[in-house]
Amino acid sequence: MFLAQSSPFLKPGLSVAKMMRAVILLMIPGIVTAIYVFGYGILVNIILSIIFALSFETSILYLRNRPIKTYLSDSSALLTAIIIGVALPPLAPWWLTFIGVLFAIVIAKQLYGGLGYNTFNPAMVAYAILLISFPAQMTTYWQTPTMLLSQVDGATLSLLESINFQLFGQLPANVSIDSLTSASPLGIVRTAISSGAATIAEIDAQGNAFGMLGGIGTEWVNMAFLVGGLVMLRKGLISWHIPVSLLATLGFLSLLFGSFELDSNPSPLFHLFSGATMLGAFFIATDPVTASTTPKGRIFYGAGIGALIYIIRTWGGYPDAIAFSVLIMNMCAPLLDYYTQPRVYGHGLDDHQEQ
Amino acid sequence: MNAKQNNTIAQTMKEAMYKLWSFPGGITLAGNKSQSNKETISTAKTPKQLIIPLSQHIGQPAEAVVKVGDKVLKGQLLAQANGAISAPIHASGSGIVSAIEEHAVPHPSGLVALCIIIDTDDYQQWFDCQPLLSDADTAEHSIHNLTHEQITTQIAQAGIVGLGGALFPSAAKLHTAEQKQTDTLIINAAECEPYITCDDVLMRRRPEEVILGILLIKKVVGAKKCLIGIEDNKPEAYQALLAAISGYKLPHTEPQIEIIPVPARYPAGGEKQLIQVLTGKQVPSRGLPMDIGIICHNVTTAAAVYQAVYRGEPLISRIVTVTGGAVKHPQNIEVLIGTPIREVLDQVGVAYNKIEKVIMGGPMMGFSLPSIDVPVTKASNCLLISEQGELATPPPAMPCIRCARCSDSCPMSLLPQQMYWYAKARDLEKANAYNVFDCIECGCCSYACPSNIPLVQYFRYAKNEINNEQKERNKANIARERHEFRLERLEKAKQAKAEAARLRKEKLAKKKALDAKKAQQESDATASDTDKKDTNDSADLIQEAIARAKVKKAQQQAQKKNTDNLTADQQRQIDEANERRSIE
Amino acid sequence: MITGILAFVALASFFGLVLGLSAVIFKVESSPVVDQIDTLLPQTQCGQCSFAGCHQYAQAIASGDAPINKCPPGGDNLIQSLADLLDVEALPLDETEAAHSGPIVAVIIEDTCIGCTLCIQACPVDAILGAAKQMHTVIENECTGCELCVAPCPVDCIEMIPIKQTISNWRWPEPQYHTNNQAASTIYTTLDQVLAENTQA
Amino acid sequence: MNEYFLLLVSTIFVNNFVLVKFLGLCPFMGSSRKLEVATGMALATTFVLTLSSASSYLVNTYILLPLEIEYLRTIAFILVIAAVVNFTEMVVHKTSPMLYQVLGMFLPLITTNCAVLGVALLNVQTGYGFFESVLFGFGAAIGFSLVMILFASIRERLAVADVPEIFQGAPIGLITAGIMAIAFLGFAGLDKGLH
Repeated sequence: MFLAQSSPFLKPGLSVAKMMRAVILLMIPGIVTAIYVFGYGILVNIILSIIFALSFETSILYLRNRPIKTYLSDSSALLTAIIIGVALPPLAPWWLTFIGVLFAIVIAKQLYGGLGYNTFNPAMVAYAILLISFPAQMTTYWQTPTMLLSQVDGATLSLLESINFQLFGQLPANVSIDSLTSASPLGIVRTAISSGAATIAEIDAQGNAFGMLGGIGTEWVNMAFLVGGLVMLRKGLISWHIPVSLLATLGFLSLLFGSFELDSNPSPLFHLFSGATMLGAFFIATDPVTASTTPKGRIFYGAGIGALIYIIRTWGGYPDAIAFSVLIMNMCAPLLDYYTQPRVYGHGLDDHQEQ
Repeated sequence: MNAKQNNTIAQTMKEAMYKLWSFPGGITLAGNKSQSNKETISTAKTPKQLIIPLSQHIGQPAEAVVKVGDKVLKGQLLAQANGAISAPIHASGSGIVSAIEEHAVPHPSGLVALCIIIDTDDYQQWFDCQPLLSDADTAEHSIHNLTHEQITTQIAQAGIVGLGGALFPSAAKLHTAEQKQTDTLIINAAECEPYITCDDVLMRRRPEEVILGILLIKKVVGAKKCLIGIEDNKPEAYQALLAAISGYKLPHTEPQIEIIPVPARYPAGGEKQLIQVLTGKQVPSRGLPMDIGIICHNVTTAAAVYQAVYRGEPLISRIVTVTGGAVKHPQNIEVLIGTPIREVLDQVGVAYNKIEKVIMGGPMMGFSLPSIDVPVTKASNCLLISEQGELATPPPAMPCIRCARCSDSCPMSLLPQQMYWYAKARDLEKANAYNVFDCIECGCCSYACPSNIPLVQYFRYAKNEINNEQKERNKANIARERHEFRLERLEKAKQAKAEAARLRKEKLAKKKALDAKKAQQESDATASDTDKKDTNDSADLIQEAIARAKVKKAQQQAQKKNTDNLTADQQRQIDEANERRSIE
Repeated sequence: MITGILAFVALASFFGLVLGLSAVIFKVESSPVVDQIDTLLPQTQCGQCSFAGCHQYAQAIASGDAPINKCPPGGDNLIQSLADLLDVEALPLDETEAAHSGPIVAVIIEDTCIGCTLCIQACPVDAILGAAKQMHTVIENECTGCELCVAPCPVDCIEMIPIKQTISNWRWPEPQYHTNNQAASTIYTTLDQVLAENTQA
Repeated sequence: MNEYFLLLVSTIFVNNFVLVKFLGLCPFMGSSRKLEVATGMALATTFVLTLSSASSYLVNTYILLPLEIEYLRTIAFILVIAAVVNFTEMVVHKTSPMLYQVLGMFLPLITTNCAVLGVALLNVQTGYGFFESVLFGFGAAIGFSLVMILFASIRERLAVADVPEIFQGAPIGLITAGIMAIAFLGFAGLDKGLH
């Protein structure tokens, strides 16, 4: 029998793979800055992560008898891997990456049916699982932001030394892990404020947390991701709803509470340019599969993440909260979609047509 | 007209001060119209055989009024409208009806339908046409003299249907509009689909016909406002219509015809979108434009109305855009309804070896033909003969990544991603809850989808399935009623039977009792005389019954008497009949 | 010990009283579920579910005596809607009975029919017309395709035929080429084949 | 006032009965296939939880304690819960026959829902007063309802996902519940932080 093909017959050459690759391309400024600030460890993380991700993806596709080439070339696993690589501590040992990617690709993505079906952002599932399972490694293996080129006190590892440490756990003689690492700016502020040890002004005086805009070091990374994100917006790769509502809510809440108690609340700029805020706002929260899809839903979704980031950073048990906030809003996305359906043409006209 | 002039006209069109609204979503497409809109309208030859389907409109198929072997003239009625929503079909050429049979028709399924097939002759003699007006009459006055009844009857008899693609019988539409309060007549001249230029060329070459047709429709619906919506990428057509309108000075008391350029963005020519752009109003879901006082007609329909009223000609031909990479000279050609597409292509000149697809209609909403041996119908506005690589063959579909590009481009503000999700899972109830029936199948979502999912087909599938389910449900309800009725009937029959059995039994019992009594009486009779009266009674009864039987027998014999004095012939016939009966 | 028993007796009597009262206040007449199930069933009355008719089957489903997958004419769509209605897992169709393929109707071959009325008696929806010693006809629109009339016919003159596909009952097929390269190519080459034949001719 | 707010935040988010304390998993998994059913179940559970924590407080304070028969507490609470559930069942049957049909066996199952008994026992254990007990029960019920409804909306989507066959249904549901539990750990420390 003749099989009917349905209109339309016009198609522009769009594809999921092209979209994914464009996003990856626009992450490069942020990644380069992150390597510059935190050392080669980030690079090692990303490469390890990509290798693990692609091999997990391939084996699951093989087990499930799916076309491997079609799905591998959609680059979605690649993007997940890169986000995990950037998000992990720069000095993360290889097995941390391995476990993270395992959970991301196998559990959070493929068990749900692969691309398009996962309910939760795979990279964030990985991050959250690692954070609650290996809190020590996840919080302490942050290399002090030292700017590779300036080589302050020689306290950075070279590429080879970094590989040696992350794969085999061997540090160069006379260097200890403590001398390399320090708490993140968000962590420093949180610990000081919640224990009542210091006020914002006192932390500022110590000079190890605040940079020009936000957290010392991380502000540059955030700025680079912001640039990449703005280009994505301009190119129409993502819609404005999620990043704008996320950043606006985070900024508004920190402004609101900050104006009450200046001593214990860092400025909105600090919130916006510390931790993984920009990475989260433009590259993680905008993951279309797990986000809300209606225009209104996307605004609520972004605002929800922004609010949760602020709440958990300020009153919760973790210094940064992108992963938890994104996961919690992932849970709400189906319900948001359901309750924020746009008014369809020709429906509910009575209140509309009276213009 | 040169390009520079065009630009200035386009500029004026843009600057024309009309308050316009806009519709959400939509996509910008390459027009691909310049290939076919330059030349004049050519005329296709009368083919040797015309294949005219009986169903070329929404509603009941027409009923054939000719027989095989009948000689028909051009324009003669072949099949009459069947019911209120139907349209007659006319012979598009003179000749002999050689068959009324099922033949392949242009339809996405590639299935057959009932067609009247005419072997044409060389004379092409017209049937007696009876126009209401002639071109010599001055337009406004003569139209004024016509009654609504006259115009609608003429339109109904000419078999005019919505030629923009809806194929709704125009007379029926006008009839409803007449009864309702209609304040705006919108003429759809947007023609937003790429490649198609038949409306454009019609407006350029025959603007007077269009305007007169519009005046006729306007007269019938009695609209207070008349707007022609035209996409701003058709400066020549705009100019031509303007010039034609200025030829007919309407009295100031009459509502003027306004030509309104609308921004070229697909699907601006969709009825609902055009209404929204021009008036800011929305047609209620599952309602009609009439519900908000608007009636919409296509320019080509207006021209057909002109033909019917001024020439008396029924709708037996239409302008078809033949275009696409495989066509040597893309052009607009006036083709008789029923002409096989193969003959049209032969005449226009097509590189058969280059053909990839033959699409009837535009590339966004048309359908690909399984065969070119199907006739041109009233719906055929465009034949798009694409060559390899012209229309991208979509790569295999990937899973939906919920990027929402489809919902961003949907002019109806639907959520295609959700409808697709549920249509794919066959959760039709949910698909319906997401208003899949409001989908106009414009194809924007499929076009925008980076995963290349055939969304429109999913929605068509879902709609078909839901309708079918509804149909089956109705059928099941009828079946249940019939079944319950049957059970009831059987129950009644059973009760009646039981009742009858009971009565019989009672009677039997009575009789027995009576017999016993009788026996008793007989034995007692000798002994006693007191009961004699009873015995006499029963004896009387018996006597009466015997008498009755005798009378009956006599009557029967009396009836029989008509066979007593028969002729020999009659007797023989009776004997023969009896013989046959016994054999059987 | 005694206190405990007494306290519990008192407590239990109290709750018993409350429940008894509310049982009277919140009395429910009948369950509309049977009717809801019955509306979903195709009403072929074919008895393939081993119940006498659709209503009986609906009652059995409602009371939990029958699984939802016993109705071949309803097919998977019916199972899905029943599963949705009752919030149970959809089961695969129980195909111990003959497999059911597409809608069918009964047609009586008129030359062979002897007019015995046996089929009329078998038809659950009175869709067969005719009288003794006269030829019978099936009203196509009313026939549910239950096949109950086929077996009683002594001369085997009833055939079940699939309903003819026409343009008016044609439906868009579900897209088959989702993530499946092979199916995609079969679709797109169909027209090529047709045209190839045309150009050769 | 602040105290009550914190109690609510704590029971709804930080110590969510389902995702953190892993109580009441039976209805959580059992009747979350459809959103409407889950909403109905959530409502019924909210009703039962609030009512039973109030009545169990009363029974405990005014019957068990004065009579010094605390050792019968568990049985007494089960009696209370069973009565409340039966009452709820009648109400639901009358007001929403469809929900009644759909909840089917799950409604009586609330009786054995460990969350209900858990709330009653935890109330006594922590020594909450009447109002606090009711609030605790109510908060627990809201927390239960929240994750129940979220979970159902996710499962509706999962129903049509291309999940590997052996993981379809309950397995992927449990995995989802696990990831949700991980996400809820993000609220950890919130009650202390807000204090």
